[in-house]
Order: sequence, then structure tokens, then C-alpha cells
Amino acid sequence: MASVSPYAKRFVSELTRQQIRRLIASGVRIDGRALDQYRDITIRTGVVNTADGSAEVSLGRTRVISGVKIGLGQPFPDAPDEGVLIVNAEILPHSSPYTEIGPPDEAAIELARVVDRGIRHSGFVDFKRLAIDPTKVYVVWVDLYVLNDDGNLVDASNLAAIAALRSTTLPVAVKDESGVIKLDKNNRVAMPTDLSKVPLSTSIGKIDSALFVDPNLEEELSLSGKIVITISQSSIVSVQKTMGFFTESELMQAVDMAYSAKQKLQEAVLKSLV
Amino acid sequence: MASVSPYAKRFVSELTRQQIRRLIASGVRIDGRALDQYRDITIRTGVVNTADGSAEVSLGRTRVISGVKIGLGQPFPDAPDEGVLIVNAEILPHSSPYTEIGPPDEAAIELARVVDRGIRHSGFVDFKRLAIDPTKVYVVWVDLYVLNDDGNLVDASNLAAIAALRSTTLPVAVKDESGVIKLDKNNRVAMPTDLSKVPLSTSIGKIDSALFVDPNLEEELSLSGKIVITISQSSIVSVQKTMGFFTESELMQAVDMAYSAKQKLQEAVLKSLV
Amino acid sequence: MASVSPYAKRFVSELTRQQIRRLIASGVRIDGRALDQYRDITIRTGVVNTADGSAEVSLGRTRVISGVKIGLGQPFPDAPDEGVLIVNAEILPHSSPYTEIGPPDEAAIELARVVDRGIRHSGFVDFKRLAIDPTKVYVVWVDLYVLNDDGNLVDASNLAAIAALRSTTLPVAVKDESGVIKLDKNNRVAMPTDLSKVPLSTSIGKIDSALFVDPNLEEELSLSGKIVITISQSSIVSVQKTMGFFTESELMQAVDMAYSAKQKLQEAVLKSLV
Amino acid sequence: MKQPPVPLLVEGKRADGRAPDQMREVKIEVGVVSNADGSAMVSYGNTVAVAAVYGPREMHPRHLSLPDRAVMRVRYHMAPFSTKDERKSPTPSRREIEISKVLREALEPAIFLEQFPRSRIDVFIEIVQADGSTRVASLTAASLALADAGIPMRDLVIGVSVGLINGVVVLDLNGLEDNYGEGDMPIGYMPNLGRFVLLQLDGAWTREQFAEALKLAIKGAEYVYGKAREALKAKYFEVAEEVAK
Amino acid sequence: MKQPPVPLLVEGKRADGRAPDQMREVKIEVGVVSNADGSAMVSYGNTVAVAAVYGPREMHPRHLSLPDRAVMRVRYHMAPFSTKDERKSPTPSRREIEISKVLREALEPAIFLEQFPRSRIDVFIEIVQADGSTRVASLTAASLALADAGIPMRDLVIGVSVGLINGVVVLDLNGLEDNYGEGDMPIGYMPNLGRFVLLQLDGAWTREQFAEALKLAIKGAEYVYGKAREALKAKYFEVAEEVAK
Amino acid sequence: MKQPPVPLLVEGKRADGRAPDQMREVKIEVGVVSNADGSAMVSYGNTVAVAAVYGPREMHPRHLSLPDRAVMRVRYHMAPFSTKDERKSPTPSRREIEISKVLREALEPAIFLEQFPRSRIDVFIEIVQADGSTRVASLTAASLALADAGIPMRDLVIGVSVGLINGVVVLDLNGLEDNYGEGDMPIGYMPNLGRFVLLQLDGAWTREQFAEALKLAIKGAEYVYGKAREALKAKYFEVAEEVAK
Repeated sequence: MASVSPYAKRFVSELTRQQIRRLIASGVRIDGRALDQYRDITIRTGVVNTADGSAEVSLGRTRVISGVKIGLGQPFPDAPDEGVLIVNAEILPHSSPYTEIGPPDEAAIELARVVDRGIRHSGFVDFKRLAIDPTKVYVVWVDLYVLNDDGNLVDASNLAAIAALRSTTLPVAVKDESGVIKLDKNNRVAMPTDLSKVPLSTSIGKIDSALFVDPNLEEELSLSGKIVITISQSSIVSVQKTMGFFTESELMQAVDMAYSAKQKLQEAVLKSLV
Repeated sequence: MASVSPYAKRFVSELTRQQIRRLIASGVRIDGRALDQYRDITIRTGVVNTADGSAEVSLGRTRVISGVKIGLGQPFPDAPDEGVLIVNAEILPHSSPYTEIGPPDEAAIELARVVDRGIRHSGFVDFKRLAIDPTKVYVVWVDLYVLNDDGNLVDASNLAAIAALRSTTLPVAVKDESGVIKLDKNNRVAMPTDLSKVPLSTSIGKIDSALFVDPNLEEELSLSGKIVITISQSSIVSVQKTMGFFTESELMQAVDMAYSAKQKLQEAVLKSLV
Repeated sequence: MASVSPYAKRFVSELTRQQIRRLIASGVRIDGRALDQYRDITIRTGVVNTADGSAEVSLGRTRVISGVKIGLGQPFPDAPDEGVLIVNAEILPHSSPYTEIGPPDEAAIELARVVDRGIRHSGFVDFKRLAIDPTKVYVVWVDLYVLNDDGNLVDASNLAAIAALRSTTLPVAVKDESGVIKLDKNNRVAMPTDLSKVPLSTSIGKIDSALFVDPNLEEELSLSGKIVITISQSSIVSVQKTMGFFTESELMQAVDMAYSAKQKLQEAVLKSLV
Repeated sequence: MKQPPVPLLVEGKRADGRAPDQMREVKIEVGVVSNADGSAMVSYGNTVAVAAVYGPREMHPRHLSLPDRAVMRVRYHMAPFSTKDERKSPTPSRREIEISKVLREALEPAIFLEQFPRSRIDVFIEIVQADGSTRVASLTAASLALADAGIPMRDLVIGVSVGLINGVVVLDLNGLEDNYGEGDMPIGYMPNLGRFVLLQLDGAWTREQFAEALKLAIKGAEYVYGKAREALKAKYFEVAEEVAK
Repeated sequence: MKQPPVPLLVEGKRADGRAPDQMREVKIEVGVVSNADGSAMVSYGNTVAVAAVYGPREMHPRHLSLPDRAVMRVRYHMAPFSTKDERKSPTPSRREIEISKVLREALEPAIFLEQFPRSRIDVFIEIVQADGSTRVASLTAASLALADAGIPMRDLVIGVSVGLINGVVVLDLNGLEDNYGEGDMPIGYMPNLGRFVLLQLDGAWTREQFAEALKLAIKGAEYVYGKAREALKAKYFEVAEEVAK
Repeated sequence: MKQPPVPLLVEGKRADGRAPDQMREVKIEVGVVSNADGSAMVSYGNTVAVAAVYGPREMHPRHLSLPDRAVMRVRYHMAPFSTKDERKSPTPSRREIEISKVLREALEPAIFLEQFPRSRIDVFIEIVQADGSTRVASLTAASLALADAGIPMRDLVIGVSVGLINGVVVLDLNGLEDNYGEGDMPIGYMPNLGRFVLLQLDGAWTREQFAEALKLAIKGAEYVYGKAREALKAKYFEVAEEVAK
């Protein structure tokens, strides 16, 4: 298994690409947005009643469902007093004509891991409170399901993951007669999350020397560079450059754009989540 | 993994296909059988001495070996007082020029699952008597091995499975000194089966509006429809439509053919099994 | 999964092949060696400080790293009083332009198994002393890493494995407060090996009726036969014919060559190992 | 027979209050995945299936294409969070592989595959929420997604399940009834042509119950067919409105 | 050395009553799989191997074909119920992968592969029942299936095993002897050409024991060769009779 | 935050005695795999990466080649014995798959891929010994192997990591610091062009720490770049000497 230059997704015409580039140069985007403007965001929680927590996020026409399932497991040896978080992403074959069937490929794996790192380093979830006893902890499965890909899967998935986690209730852990720990699904408490620490990722595209947030799919196919910056409170908690190159000053500009975007995203999130 | 329209097995000539069709229309078949007539069936049990039960079935030139292995395992959570049945089918690369090497494909998986459902819903095996204690039950592995495919694998495999199960002896479960349950291979009892409940499947092919039992390979490649109906005592215990379509009246006709065929198959089975 | 005639590695020209053949017929080899002469051998141990034992072997330009990792596990049911040896070989994509990425193929599996059998049947490692108690034994993982393939991977890998094993130290097994056996990595004892029993493999190539040891890659691609013979003390402990055919007298000649080569290889080994 | 946590049938009423011949609430939305050539979301009560269709498109690798007709690829898959049990592994189970096959074989008789030689039609179905009858909800969703993609069909294929509860033949099993009932019979039916394209069964059914089940399935399929036509019309209407603007 | 449950050798007799240089009963049947181009079933005592051959046939994918000769594909596989132990997983083990390779390399020197460029010959071998010496019974079965398929060969390849028990070199190891003996040496031999095409060994053998083992293997192979010729004749005879009718 | 076994920073000195802005010993050797078109071994202290390059060569299967440029294949992989923990399974982990991707995306901007349409460049990297900063050592090794293979590049790509320890920004994390520090920031940098081609980060960094980290990474990369040029020169010098003989 090696990483191979992708062939897929090459479905934007040279004409469109040139148009996007010309518009960007004058500070405008193909769908009329400003460089620092996100597409419309809608966040709905509780959309899957078989899950312990769930959310559906639309970011323009990009659409992601996240479902959380709670299980029991052993802690990792190097963090015996913490619960376990596992983030998995499936980019469904539904989502675009270029998505293939199969186990998660490198794009899906990277997507899951970038979202995972933002959550993990932000303190949004209090993992200490997910430990039950020295050998048993809660295992929190976050499954990200990309239903339609119109660009910027990371930010949509990150929002879906945090909304689903925020809406999650934990079945209470109880000991049965023989002393074995089990989950009582009818007795539930809220997932220990701290909204003030919510990690908010901002994907930033680069065309020539212009930077802009939330690229849609046509823009993604025209980019010369891309970077995702995740911020929690006033800290940068995760970064992932995924395409091209950036100069030092471009990186600092991207960080500043992410701080600004974070404020606006936080408003959208606070409106939708309790 | 998706189900893909099959390319293989297309080795019957248009000429043969037309001939089969013409003959069927006048109630005759390419090998001279009547519409409700099975090919010759032979059932031999005890053919593999390393297995806990075994049988070899010939249905015309179709040939299937079934081997049963008994192990120990945990019951399923939703059936704590029953043993576990696992049916697996391997369509060997021996069996035809169009069979590929690899893990069971959708055809082999369907074959195993259709046979499994017939056994499971007939009451032929008394699964309650395969429970040992609340945490340990017998695991019954039925492996179906298709050695030569001349059509109608389901019925041949079903006969092989029931004959192998009928011939199976269970090693007695005993506790060793430290209280661990083990199998004593030298001390055996008969598998709890009830011959009066034996599930008997009938595969029915359709060409134009004619229905007939036990299609051979050339016929299978000429079919416009196919359905498998499994009967135990006077009950329909499993059905699987596997090709084309059927009208309501065709379905009722197929069910009636399956009831008739079941009587004849039962005779063959009772002759071979004790 | 089937074994398929290999396509790869066909990169020696017909001209070179003819030249190799002509020279061999007169007792000379393309790189000037005598028929019974090995290429230069260097053995370095302790090359990987994260391993419990390690070695790097160069045989001409063929280069193999071996790393040993020690774990805990259960004994095999048929050898309850012995530790477990697992040999795995990875022929890295680095090693030649014809090596593909992926799990070990049949060549890598055969390589690992031939080396494994030589060690296992020689008595070089005292497996009885790797048992800890009736349910816990040391598991010895020997990973063979082929970095460059210039022919005769078996002999190079065998030397790397025995040198790595000889250099291995075992973390002492201790019981923790709750009686669970763990490995104390800071407290170590030597791996129980007996240098007098070291298994030494000799790969012998055949071109027309000439036999010669240690074929390099160009020679391997010109062979009409190949056999590997492993000797420990005065016993033949493993043989593997891997190409072509041998007559009875050729086999006896090959065995004699292996006994001679074993003497010289032993000197090289004893010089490098303590 | 396993004991259900609540009685499945009391005085002709099922545990969720339905009559034996009554479907759960059926919701159908067409065009839910904007990138797909066709798509549909179908709910039977708490069971939710989303189907997307791509094609007809060029077949790769070419040597697996058919010279005389389109190849169909159908995938039925359950989301890891779609069941009440523990998280389901996303690796396809033997059950999912079998269902993908029977769904393909239910859809193929409905499509004019011979109009698209050497090409491929892809149908992807995801169960987002499962409460019984997932394969038949999938079939309805798939057939609507095909229609939405404009792929020429002989008829819509409608899926409904019929079950056996305390000896009574009932329509549209939910998860509880599926687990504790005496028989399950998923059906795919083309209402205009009167053809059964999917038929599986397990449990123990008499000939008479089987016959009754077919009749009930037809009735259920006709009901769902009405809903399906409304949903298709609603979408075309929307499109027409948009075009009119 | 592990302790055997019964003595392996008492006064020159083995546990199953054989003399050291004696094969178990050898049964050979040719043409057992009617769809195959060639097939054979070979039993050495309780060890049963079934081989089927398809080809020469066109090679797919073409870029893996060889311009100057046929490609061979050989699979050795054990049925899940073929051993006395627990059910064996049907997933090929490392052992099965290695044996497939050595069997291919034992058969290739016997076949005129250069007569079939760009094509493929498939040999599939299944162990139905295992009691030692499975790979060598497989080799005999494979070579008879190739002959039955009419594939031109330099000679039949006959497989026999030789082993070391209490210091004595013996022919045709059974499962007990394989588990508890001091050495195992599976051999493939072409009786008419005097060529060894398969040779593996483990245990601890002196040079003299090795030399003796080769001689015993030749003797065993010649015995099995006689049986193999009879089986081939029997089949041709049957065919001839049928033709004569 | 987990408690480290030893203090990570005491009076401006790190646990291994380094100053915050100090690399571990950097060793670079070019041309270490004789069969490869290019290769390099790079050590940052106890972290050892070996890279080999093959190509540009013909791309198989052809339908995955690109008409306007070369395809890159990059594999980052850790040897089973390369970590202090238990033996690592050789099956690629999700972490290894992600790192292979970011390394490919760090190398692609440096190579004139458009000069080799329809072909493929393979970069294989193996971590032989791991003590932190493995991906950035891999990047340096890969870029030197590409240079050794004579593949035209815009600039060398140098990898260094920066970390956060007790609030102090430090260069070149070792394994201890990686496990117990507050942040990790692997960087790939082209010193002559001033371009960042790899940038990942985790932990919790202020804007100012981030800015400082970039400056420190540039400093570190320039230092390693000097070592890399020496190693390339040393190889060419040897070659020149050999030619002169």
C-alpha cells in the first residue's frame, strides 16, 4: 500500500478553472462569496435514533452525517485513566461520481485523523470522565458518513462530529450480579463536553497568492495549495497542509484567517447546539 | 464490495439454448427428463474419516462433499440456550472452467445461507440440545465443497448438508480437573436430528412460461427465472428467488411443484440415511 | 491464491546468460569466483537499538537486516513446554526494481519458512528454556528485512537470523502484584543459543551439469536448478529444492558441497559472533 | 421461539398500534444527493434507506463489460450506527453481500439494460437507520433513484415485507416483529406488470399463509407505489417550477 | 523429541503393521471431475488428494502471460474438515502457499510449457482427508490429472515421502509418524528420467541416511508409478470400450 | 498531560543535553541500496530512515497513468522491530497510510513531474529505528534519494520537527519529547525557495508559538540542508574518484 497521485476528481474544465482564477485575483469567487465567507451551514442533531448521538451537517451542498456509538473497552496502556475515541470516515460511493467502493482510502483516513486530532487536543471531550475503572473505559465511536461531496469535507465533518458528540448520551455503566460491568441503555447521562473548548477547523485554499476559506468542489479542483487549521479557544490545536506549498507569510495569513473564521463558526455552532 | 452482473458461465451456445427452449415448450427436456423429474441422486455418508460427520452427494454429474466439524464456543446473546450452526460453501476451482480461486464470492455465500436457513427453520437439528452450559455450546461447522458443477448446486448441497449432519457424532463435553469444558473425542453421541423434519429444497427453473425442477447447467444458462423452495413436513421454511421474475400464479405453481418434489426427495433421503 | 509462474526478475540478457554458461562450463564464474566460493560476508550485530536483538548481513551486494522482538504468549498445544519462534520475511520494495509492495508473497513466505526450519531443527536455540510456566512462554519474532537483492537471499537471511538471535537478550519474566506475568525490560539475560549447533545453509545453483555455491542475481536468472541445504553439526537439518531438477548423483554432490561450505561459513560466523 | 418483550399482537392490533395489513408511515424524497444522477430517501417507519444512482457510464475495466447490455453494480450497506446493537463493523458482512445480490437480481428485470451495451449502472444503498424491512425499503429507494436518473424502466420495483405473527399474516415487519415473529418474507413487486422480482422467505409457512402473503404484499406494494408516484411528481413539479422561473 | 502415543517401530514393524520400505495402500482414479480437462483422485492410505486441470487456455490478464511458454498456476489447499484437529480455516495458510510453490516448481520441469506460449495451465489440488504425506499424494494426483488432460509431459511426476523413525529410514509417512518421527523428506521423482523435481527435508539426517532415503524414494516412486500406469490404462480402456459400443 | 519519567527541560537544557534550538546528530549517506536508481539513509539521533527511489519508469496499469505528468507512489513504513514497544505488525496502519500521503504531497511540489508524462516515480521509505521525528527524517531521506536518482527537482525538501516543551519551542523532537511534550509540528521546507511543503501540527499552540516554530524550523532545515549537500558532494566525489582510476 502506497500513496499514489490521484487520478480521480479531475472533472473541472480548464475554462472553469481559469475563470475561478481570474475571479479570485479580483477578490471574488465563482459562487459570489467573499474570500473569508463560508457557505450556508445547517446543523441538525438527533437525526439517527439508533445511535447514541448523531448530527447531520450541510455546508452548501456538502452533506455529512455523523453517528456516535458507545461501547466498553480497555484503556490504552499509556492513558489508563482515559476513555477511548475512535473516529472513522466513510466517503460513500453516493457522494460523487469519482468515489469508489471499498475500505477507507487515504483520503478518508486522513479526513478521520484530522478531525480526531482536533477533538483530542482541544479538551472538548473530557476523556478522564470516560474512564470507568482501571480496566474498563467507554469507547466512543464517531462514524463520519459523507453523503455528498461538494468540497471541504474536513470542516463539514468536524462540525458533524462535534455536534454528534455534544448530542450524545452515555448509557450508565453498572455491575451485574457476577461483578461484570455492563451498559444500562435505559439510564443515560450527558457526554462530558465543554462547548467553550469546541475545536473549529477552517480549510483554506490558495490560488496563486490569494487565500480563501471553505473551498467548494470546483475550487478544490483548481487549487495550488490547501491547509486546514483547527482552533480551540485561543490555541491552534491541529494543522494539516494537504496540497501544494505555502510561504512563511502565507502561513501566518492563513492562521489569522482561521482565527477570524473560528469566531463566525462558533456562532453557528452555538446557535445549533445546546 | 458490490454485486455485479456476472460475466462468467456464458458457455452455452445460442443453438443449444434455442433447442432447450423448443423442447421445454413441448414438455420435454434436453436430457430427456420430464419437467418434474430429478436427475439420479446418490448419497453416501461417512466419506471423510477426519470429519465428525460427512457425506458425498451426486445429483447427475453435480458433485458435492459436505464435512461437519464440531467445536466449542459461546452462544449468541439472543439465543443463550442454543448451539451454533455455521454453514460455509466453497465452490472449488475444480468445479468448472469458470470458477475462480478466492474467498467465497456472492454465489457461494448465497448458497451457504440458503442451505443454512432451511436447516435452521425446519427443526431438523435440535439446537437446544447443543447447549452445554450458559456460556458454552457446541459449534457445528458445516462445510460444503462443490467438486463439480453441472447445475443445481443448492439442492445437491442441501442434501449433502443434511446427510452429513445426520451422520455426525458429537464428542461428549466433559470438565477437566480445573473445571474447563473440553471435548472427549473418544466418547461420542449422535447429533440430535429429527428425520421427519428434514428440510428438502427444490430448485425450479422457468423458461418462457414453463416451470421445471432440478435444472442442469445447460438449462441454468438458458433460464429466464429461478426460485428455490424448501419444505419441511408441511411447511415452507425457506424461499429464494435468484433470477428473473414470477407472477403470482407461477409462484403458486412453483410451491405446488416443491411439495410434490419434496415427497420424492424424502424417499431418496430415507433410503440413504438411517 | 495460487502459485503462478513468475514473470518478474527477467532482466538478464541472453548474452550475459550465455556467457555465464560458457564460463561455468570451464569452472569459472562471471565475477571471477571459484565454484565453491562465497562472496564476501560481513556480519554486524546490535545494529537496531529498538530491537531485542539485531544483525545486518552483507553477502556481496545482497543486504539483509534482521531484528528480533521478544513478547509473551501461549505455547502451542503440541509443545506446551517450549517457547514460540515466528520468522517473517519482508522483501522490501527497495530491494530490486521488480519487487512489489504488499504482504509477503510466496517467495518471501518460502524464504522465512526455510530459515525457520533450519533454526528449529538444529537445536541452535533451546526452546525449552523459553517456557515460563504452563500457560506462558516467550514468543521470539524474527523479522528478516531484505534491503538489496543481489541473489542468494536464503543464505544471507539465515546468517542474519542466527546473528540476530545470538545477540538477543531476553527481558526477565516477573509476576506483578496481581500475579500477572510481565516482561521487565531493564533486567535481561542472554538468549539460550548454542553456537556449536548453528544451522548454516548453502544455496547451490546448477547450470547444465555444473554445481556451484552462492549464486548472485545474474547467475540466479540463468540457473537450470537450485537447492538449499542446511547443516548443523554433522546433520542435514533442512533441504529445499526451489528450481529445476537434480539427479541422484547431483544431489549427493550438492550435499557434499554443503558440508564443505558449512565449514567455511562457520569460520565467518564464529569470527563475528561471540 | 424466543419470547418477545411485549406481546406482538393483541386483539388484532400490533405492538405499535397498526392493523395487520397496515404499513408504517411511508416517507419518500427524491433527489436527495445532488452529485448523483438519481437518488432517493425512503422511510418505512424508523427504517431509513438512501439510494444513489450513477450511470449509465463507461465500464472499467473494459474486459468485464458486456457486449449486449449494461452491467449493474448494486451495493446494500448498513451504517455502523444504524442498529440498536453495538456499532456494526463497516466491513460488508455475508448478509450484506447476499442482500446486494438479491437486490441486483430484483432490479435487473425492471431495467432496459440492453439499451446500454458496454456500460455500467451503479446503485448504492445505505441503511442509515434500521428497524426491520431494510432490504425492501432499499429496493423502493433504489428503484426511485433509477427513475430519478432517467434510466428507462419497465415498471417501478416496490419492496414490502410480509411476516407471520401468532399465525397472522401481517404487512411491513418492524424490528421487533422481525426478531420475534414466526416468519419473514421480503418481496419486490412491479405493480403495473404484476411481477415478483424479489422473494425470500424464512420461518414456517403453510401453503395458505404463503398465498395470503402474496396477496397482502401486492396490496402493500400498491399502496407504496402511490406514495412513490407522488414523490416523483413532487420533484418534477419542483423542477418545472424552477424552469418556469 | 515428543513422545508418541504408541511406539512407532517395534521389531521392524511400524505402528500400522507396515515394513519400513512399504507404502500404504495406493488407490488411484483418473477422470473424477467431469467438467475438468483432466482430473485424478489419489489415496495413500487415509490421505486423499483430488486434482483437477484446466488448460492450456488463454491467459488473463494478458500482460501476465509469457511470450515463450505457458504460465502454470498451482493451488494446494486443505479442506476445513480434512484434519483430525479443529476445523481448519479455508483461508490459505503460509504452509499452503509454500506447498503450492514447491508443487508448481516440481511440475514445471515435467511439462513442455514452451509448446503453449501466452497460455495458462491451471492445476487445482484439494486435500479431502489428511494423514501425512499430503503434498506428495498431491503431486501424483496433479501429474495424473495433467496426463488425463492430454498435456504433453516428459514423464509422470510421482510423489512419495521418506521419513526417519528411531534412526530407521522408512517409506510413506502417515500422520502419526510425521508428528513424532525424527525427520520428513517429501520427494517428487520422474521414474523414467531419474530426475528429482521436489525435495524438501527437515529433522536431522546423516549423509548416509540421506543417501539411503533417496534410494528408498526411488523404489517407492517406481511402485506408485506402476499403479499410476494401471489407472491411466484403466481409463483409456473404459474409453475404448465406450467407443467400441 | 502525562508525566514524563525524567524532566524534559531543566535550566534551558533538554533531557538529552541539547539546547532548545539544537538538532540531534544528523548523519546522511547517499547511495546505500545498490539496485535502486537512487537511495539515502538519514539519521536524526536514533531515528533512522532508509529511502529508495525507482523511476521514472513505465506506469502499470496504463489506465492509471497521467497524460501530462508522472505519477508518484510514496510508501512510508515502519519495520516491526523499529519501536521500543512490542513488535509492530507489518500491515500498514492508518497512521502509516496518512504519513505516506502527506509525504507524497510534500515531495510532489519539488519535482518537475510534467517532464515525465505517462510514467511513474516510486519512493519507498522504511523506518529502521524510531526515536521521534520519523516522518521528517523520511522526507529528507526521500528527497536525497530522488536527487541521487538524478530526478530534476526545484529544490531539496528538508524535513525537521519542532515541538513545544514546558512552553518552550524546541527543534527536532526525540521520542521522549514527542510522547510527553505539549505539541508536535513536523515540517517540510525547501530552503532555497522558502516554501513549506509539509506542515502538520497537534497540541495547543498560541499564534506566537506557531510563528516562532516556523522560524526555528527554517533554521533547522538550513542546518540539515548543509549536511545534505555535503553527503551528495561526498558521493559524487567518490564517483569521480572511481572514474579517475
